[in-house]
Amino acid sequence: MRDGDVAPRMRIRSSRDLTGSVEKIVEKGVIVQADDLSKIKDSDREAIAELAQRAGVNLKDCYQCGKCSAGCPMGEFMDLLPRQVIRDLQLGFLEDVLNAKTPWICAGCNVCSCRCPQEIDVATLMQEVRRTSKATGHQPYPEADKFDDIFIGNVRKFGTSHEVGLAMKFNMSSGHLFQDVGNSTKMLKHGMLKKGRNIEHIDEVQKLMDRALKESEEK
Amino acid sequence: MPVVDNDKAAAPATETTNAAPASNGEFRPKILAFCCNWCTYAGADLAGLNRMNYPADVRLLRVPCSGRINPQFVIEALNKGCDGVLVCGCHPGDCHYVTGNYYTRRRMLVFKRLLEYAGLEPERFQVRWISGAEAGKFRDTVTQVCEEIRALGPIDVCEEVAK
Amino acid sequence: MTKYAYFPGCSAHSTGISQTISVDYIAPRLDIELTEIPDWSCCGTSAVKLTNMDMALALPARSLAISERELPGQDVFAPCAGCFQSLKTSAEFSKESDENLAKIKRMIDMPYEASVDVVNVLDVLNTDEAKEALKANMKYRLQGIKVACYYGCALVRPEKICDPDSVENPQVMENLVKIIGGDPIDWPFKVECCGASNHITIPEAGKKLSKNIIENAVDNGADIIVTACPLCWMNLDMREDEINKKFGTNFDIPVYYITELLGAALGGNATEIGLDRHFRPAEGLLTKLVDKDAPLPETEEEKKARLRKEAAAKKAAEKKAAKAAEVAEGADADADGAADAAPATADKKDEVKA
Amino acid sequence: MSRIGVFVCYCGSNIAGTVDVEAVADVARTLPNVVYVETNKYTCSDPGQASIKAAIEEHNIDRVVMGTCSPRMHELTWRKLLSETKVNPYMLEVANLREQVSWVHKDKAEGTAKAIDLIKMAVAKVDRNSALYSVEIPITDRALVIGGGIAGMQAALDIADAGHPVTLVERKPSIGGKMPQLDKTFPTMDCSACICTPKMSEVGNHPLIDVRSYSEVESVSGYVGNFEVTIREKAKYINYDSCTGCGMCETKCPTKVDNEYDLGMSKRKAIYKMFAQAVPSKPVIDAEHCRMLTEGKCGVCEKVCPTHSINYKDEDKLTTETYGAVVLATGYELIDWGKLYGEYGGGSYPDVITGLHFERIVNASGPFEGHIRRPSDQKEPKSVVIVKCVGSRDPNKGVSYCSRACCMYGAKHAHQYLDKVPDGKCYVFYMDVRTPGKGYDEFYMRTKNDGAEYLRGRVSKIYKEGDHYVCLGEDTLSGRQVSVNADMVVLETGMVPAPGSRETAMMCGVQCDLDGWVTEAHPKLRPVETNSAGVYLCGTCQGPKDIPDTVAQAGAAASKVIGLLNKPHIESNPQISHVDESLCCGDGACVDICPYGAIKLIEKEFRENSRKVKRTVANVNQGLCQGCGACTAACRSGAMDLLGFTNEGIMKEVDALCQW
Repeated sequence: MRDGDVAPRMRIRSSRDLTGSVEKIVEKGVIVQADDLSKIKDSDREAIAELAQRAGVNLKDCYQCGKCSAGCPMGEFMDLLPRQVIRDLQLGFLEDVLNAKTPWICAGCNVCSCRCPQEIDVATLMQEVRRTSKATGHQPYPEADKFDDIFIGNVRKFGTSHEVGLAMKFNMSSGHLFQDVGNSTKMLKHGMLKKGRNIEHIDEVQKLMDRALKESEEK
Repeated sequence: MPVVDNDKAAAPATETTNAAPASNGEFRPKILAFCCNWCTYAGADLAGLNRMNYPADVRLLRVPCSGRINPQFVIEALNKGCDGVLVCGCHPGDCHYVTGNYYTRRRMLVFKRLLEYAGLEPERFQVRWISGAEAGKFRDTVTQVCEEIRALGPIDVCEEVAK
Repeated sequence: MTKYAYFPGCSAHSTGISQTISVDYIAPRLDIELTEIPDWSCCGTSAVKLTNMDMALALPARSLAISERELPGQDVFAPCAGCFQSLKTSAEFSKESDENLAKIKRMIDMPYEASVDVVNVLDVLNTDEAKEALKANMKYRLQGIKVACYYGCALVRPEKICDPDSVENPQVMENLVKIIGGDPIDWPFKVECCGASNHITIPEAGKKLSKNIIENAVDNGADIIVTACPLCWMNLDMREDEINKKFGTNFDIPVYYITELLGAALGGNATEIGLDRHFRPAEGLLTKLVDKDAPLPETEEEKKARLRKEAAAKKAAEKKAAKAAEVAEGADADADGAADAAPATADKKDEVKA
Repeated sequence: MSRIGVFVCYCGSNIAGTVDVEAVADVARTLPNVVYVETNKYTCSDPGQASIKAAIEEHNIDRVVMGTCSPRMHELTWRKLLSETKVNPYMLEVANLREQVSWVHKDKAEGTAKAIDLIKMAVAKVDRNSALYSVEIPITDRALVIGGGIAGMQAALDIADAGHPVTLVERKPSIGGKMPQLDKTFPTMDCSACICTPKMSEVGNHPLIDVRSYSEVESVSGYVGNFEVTIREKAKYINYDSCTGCGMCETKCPTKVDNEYDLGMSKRKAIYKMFAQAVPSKPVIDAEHCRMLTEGKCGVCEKVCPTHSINYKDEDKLTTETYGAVVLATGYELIDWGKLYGEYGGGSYPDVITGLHFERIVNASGPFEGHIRRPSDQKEPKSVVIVKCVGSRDPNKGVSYCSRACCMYGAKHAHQYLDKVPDGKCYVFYMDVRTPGKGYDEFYMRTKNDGAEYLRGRVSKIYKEGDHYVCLGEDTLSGRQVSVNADMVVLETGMVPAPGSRETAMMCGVQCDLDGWVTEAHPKLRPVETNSAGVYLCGTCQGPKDIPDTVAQAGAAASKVIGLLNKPHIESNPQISHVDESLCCGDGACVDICPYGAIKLIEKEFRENSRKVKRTVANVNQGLCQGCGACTAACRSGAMDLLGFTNEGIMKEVDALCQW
C-alpha cells in the first residue's frame, strides 16, 4: 500500500458507512442488504471452530467490549477492527474474515491480548487467521505476504536474514523502488550494508524447514 | 419379627402374594428408590399433586439426605431380589445439608463401577438428581428406569450373591 | 563472572551494529562473559511466525539445541528483543510438555532437552552482580539528562513469555539510568508499538506510530530516548527525518541503546560504543557527561529542606524583633497573647526539646 | 415385643379411589407385631384423631404406622397427636398412600399392591424405632450484629425495636459505614447523609443497642442460642464516659493527617472524629500519628480537654459475652484498581479517581464544599469521562462478576456533574447498562437526556497529555476508535468483600464463595440464613447490592433473629447422629465430612475387661448436628448411626420390600 491511502472498509461497519453518494457505497464494496444468518455453512462454522482451537481461543468468551480495538495502534489502518473480526468469527462469516486485511496489518504488539478482560489471546488469533488465510489461498494484503515470503526465502538461502538484500528485494517486488534508499548511503557509511553472514550447516536449516512444513501439513 | 427368607426373596416377582399384575403373566420388576426428603421425595409428592402417572413398580424409601445412603443398603436390596435400585438426591450444589450430595456423587460413582465390575447391568443401579420442583423429571426418570429394567427381566440373585 | 551463550541475531552486524559494539564494550566491564553460539541461525522472527507456526518454533530451537550442546548450563542471551521473543517462545513451548519437546526434536532432528533459559539485555544488566560492577567501574555520570526509557513490545509482551516487572509501566531501564545519574522521565508511551516491520509493508502506519512515540517523549521533556531493541532503534532513529518531513514536525532527539548509555558511563568513546554509527548525530551525549565524583546537584527534597531552614531562621529573627518590641510596649500585648496560649507553649516546648 | 398399631386412611375417595383400603388393612393384620389395624374415612379429622387416641389406650399400642397422605403433609400432625398419648412421637412411620400411590396410579390392583408394600416397609421400620426425646436448648436473649453500616444499623434497630438487646460492633471510630460518605442516592436523589445520619443517632440513642465502635470480633464459639463471642475494643485513648465531644482537642491538635473519610483529599487531626455527625460523637486518637504517642511530646489535647478525658495509657480491651444470634453485615470495599490497571495510570494520576472520590467531591461537606473540582489543581473539569466496569466483569485483572450498583451510580455521577457544570461534557464508557429496579431505567434515560454521551466499549488506555487525560476507547456500536480528552476521569470500580470478612464468617462457621462473599443457606428460599443455625447475614457481605436491597435484607435478617430470640429455648431435633463409642475407632472420617463441624474427637476413659483405657472417640454436638446422616455413611467402623433413620431400620425396610 502506498503512503496516504488507507485500507477501504469491506463491509458495513455502521450506518455512517452508508451515508454519502451511491458511488461511494459501490466503491466501498458495500452490499446494502441483510446478511442471511440462516445461509451460513456448517463447514464454515467447523472451519472457524478449528481455527479458534488452533489459536487456543474460545470465541464465546468475547463479550465485545472492544478494549482490544480501543488500544490497537494499527486500528485506524484496518478494514475490520480486531473486535469485529472476532464478532464475524462468532457469527460465522468466515470468508469476510479470511479476506480481511486486518490480520495482515496487525503489528503483533500484543497489547490487545494483555488487556483483554476475558483473557482472549487476540494477537495469536489474528496470526492464526492470517496463516489460515494464506494457507487457503487468500491474499488480501500482497505486500505483507511478499515480505514474509522473501524473508523466508532469505533464511532458507543463507540461514540468516540479510536485512539489506531483504529490503532491496522487497522494494523490487513490491514496486516501492526507492523506499529507504535515502538511508542506504548512511547505512553504507556505518557498515550496516556489509554482506550478511551465511551459516555453515545451511543444509540443517533447510531440512528443518522442510520437516516443519511437513509437520504442519500432517496436522 | 420374621426372619428374612432368601429363597422367597430370590423367587421371581410373579409368584408373590397379591401382586395383581401376576394375572397377565407380564414381568413387573420391583424397584427401590432411595429418595432425599428435601428434593426427590418432594418432587414425587408434587407429581402426585399434579396427578401425573408413572409405573407402579417403584417404591420410595425416604432418607433425610442422599448422603445418608450407605452402599450396604443397595447391596442388601439387590441381594434380596430387588430388580433395580434408584438413588435420588438434590442437584449437586443444591444440597439441603450443604455438601451431602457431593459425597453421594463420589461414593455412588465408585460404587456403581464396582457393581458393574461384579457383573451387574448398569441399568439396575442408577443415580439421578431431581429437585423438589421437577415432578415431570421424576415421572420421566421413573418411567424410563422401569422400562429399562422390565426389558432386562428379573435379576438373577443367586448369581449376584455368588459374585 | 557471569557466562552467557551469545545469540547476536541477524541485525547484529547491520542495523543493530551500535548495540553489538556497545554490548561487546560493556560486557567485560560488567563481569559478563559472552560466547557466541557456534553456527547459530536466524530466529525466524515475525515473518516466519505469521506464515508457519511449527517453523517458527523449530528455527530458534536449532540454535538453542546447539547452545545446549556446546555451552551447557549457560543461559542464552539475545540482545535483539525480536530474537529474544522468538527464542523464548520456542524454549517455553518445549518446556511445556513432552509431546511439545518430541515435536520440536522431530523437526530439528538433533538432541535437545529444552534445558536452556533465554534472557534479554535487561535481564542481563539487571542482575545484582552487573549493577555492582557498573557502580564500581563507571567513570562518568549523565548529569541532569532527562531520559525517556522506551521498551516497545517484545521486551514486555506477551506477559507470560517476557514476564516483565510490570507490563504497563516497567522500571528496569529507569533503575539502570538512575544508577548512572540520568533522570528518567515518567511517560505513558514506553510500551507502545513502534510499528515494527510495518515500516516496510505499510510505511504510512509505521511512521505514524513512531511519530506518536517520539512526540510523547518530547512532550514529556525528554532529552534523549533509550531503547533495548534494534528494530525500535531503527524505526525511531533512522526514520526521524522522514517523520519530520511527513508530519512537518522538527524533532531532533537522539535515540540510544541502553548499552550505549552504560558504555558511555563506563568511559567508552564514540567509536568504542558505536555512537558514530547513528543516523542522527549522537556523539553529543559524551559532552554532557560529568565526572562520576563531581558534586551532585541539589535534589528537590534538599532544596525544600534548605528553603524551610531559611524560612525558619527568618521567622525566629522576626520573633526576636517582635519580642523586643513587646518588651518596649509593655502590658497591652497580654490580651492577644493569652488567646492561643496552649499551642504557643506547646511550640516552645518542642523548640526546647529539639 | 413391640405392639404396633396401623391406621389406614380412605382420605374420602382420594386414597380409596385406587387403593382397596380394606385389603391393605387385612394384609396389615397379618404382619408381625401388629396388634391393631383400623381404617378411617378422614384420619386427620378430629374424630379420626380421637379414635386413634382411644385405640392406643385400649390396645396398649407403643408404636404407630399411618397409611395416609405424605409425611411432608401430616407427619407433624401425627407427632403432635402422639405427644398427647403415651406413645413417643418418634415411634411413628408414615406410609405415603396418597401422593405416591393413589394419585399417580390408575390400576386399583397395582395401587393396592404398592400400598401394601409401603405399609410392610413402614411396619418393619417402626418395629425398630426407638423413643427419641428432643432436648431444650436455652436461648440467650441478646443479638450480635457485626458491621455498623446501613445493613447492620437497620438490622440492629429492627431487632432492638422488637425488644431484644443488641450489640453492634463497628471497627471504625463511627458507625454509618459507606452510606454517609455518599452525596445522593439514586434514583430519587435524596441526600444520603440526610437519611442515614438520623438512623445513626437513633442507633446511638437506642436503650437496647450497645454500640461498640472502634472494635472487632476476636473469636466466636458455641452454637445457636449460645454463641460465646469475644470482642476487642481498640484503644481510643479517650474516656468516653467523661468525654462530652466538645471538640476542643480536635481544634487544638497540631498534627495534620490525610483524612480517610475524604479519601485523602482533605486533612484531619491526629485526634479526630471521623465526620461531623459521627456516632458516637466522640473522638479517638490515631496512635500512628499522634506526636505524644509516637514521639512522647506535645500533649496539647490533654491540656485543653475541659473534662480531662484524655488517657495516653489506654489499651485494647477484651470482653466476652453470650449471644443467641449473630448477624453478619461486614459490607464491601471498592476494588483496589491501582494495582490492577497500569494502563489507567496505576493510580499515579491525581485526577483519575474512583466513584467514591467523586461522591466526596460533589458532597457539600466534602473537600471542595460541593463544588466540582479536580484534586490536582482544584480547577473545574470541563470534560469528564466515566468508565464503568473497572475491576468488574474482568477475570483477567479484576473479578468476573457484575457489581450491580455501578451502572446506576455511574448514571448518577454523570447527572450530578452535568447538573453542577452545565457547560461541561460528560462521556460514559460502558459494557452494558443494567438498570433493573424501580425508576432505574427512567433515571438512566434522563441522564442521557441531560447530555451524557454513552459510548459502548472498554477504555484501553488513559494517559496524561498536557493538563488533560487522553482516554482511548472504541465505540463498539459504530465500530469507531474514539479518544476523549478529559480533565477528570471517574472510574466506577467494582465491589469486593470488606477485608477480614472471610475470617469473621469463618469464626461463625459460615463459608464464603471463591470471591469471598458470605454464602447464604439457600439462594432463593433462605437468602438471609446461613448454614450454621443462628447466624444470619444481610447487606453487601453476601454480594454486591444497592441500598434498597440492603435495607430490605437487613429487615429480613432481623425478623429471623426476632423469631429465634422470642423463644425462651428451642427444641433440638432428636433425629441426629449418635456414636456407639464401643465401636468408634476415632479415625475422624465423620469429623471431616460433617458440614456443620458438629463432630469432634475427644479423649475418653473406658472400662474394658476391668481395665481403664483411654480412647479417642467421636462426639456429636446436639446443638450443631442437623441430622443429615453424611457421617453414618462415611463411618468405617459402623459406629455412627442416625437416630430416626437407623441403619437397622432402613435395612428392615429394604428386607420388607423384598418379600412381596
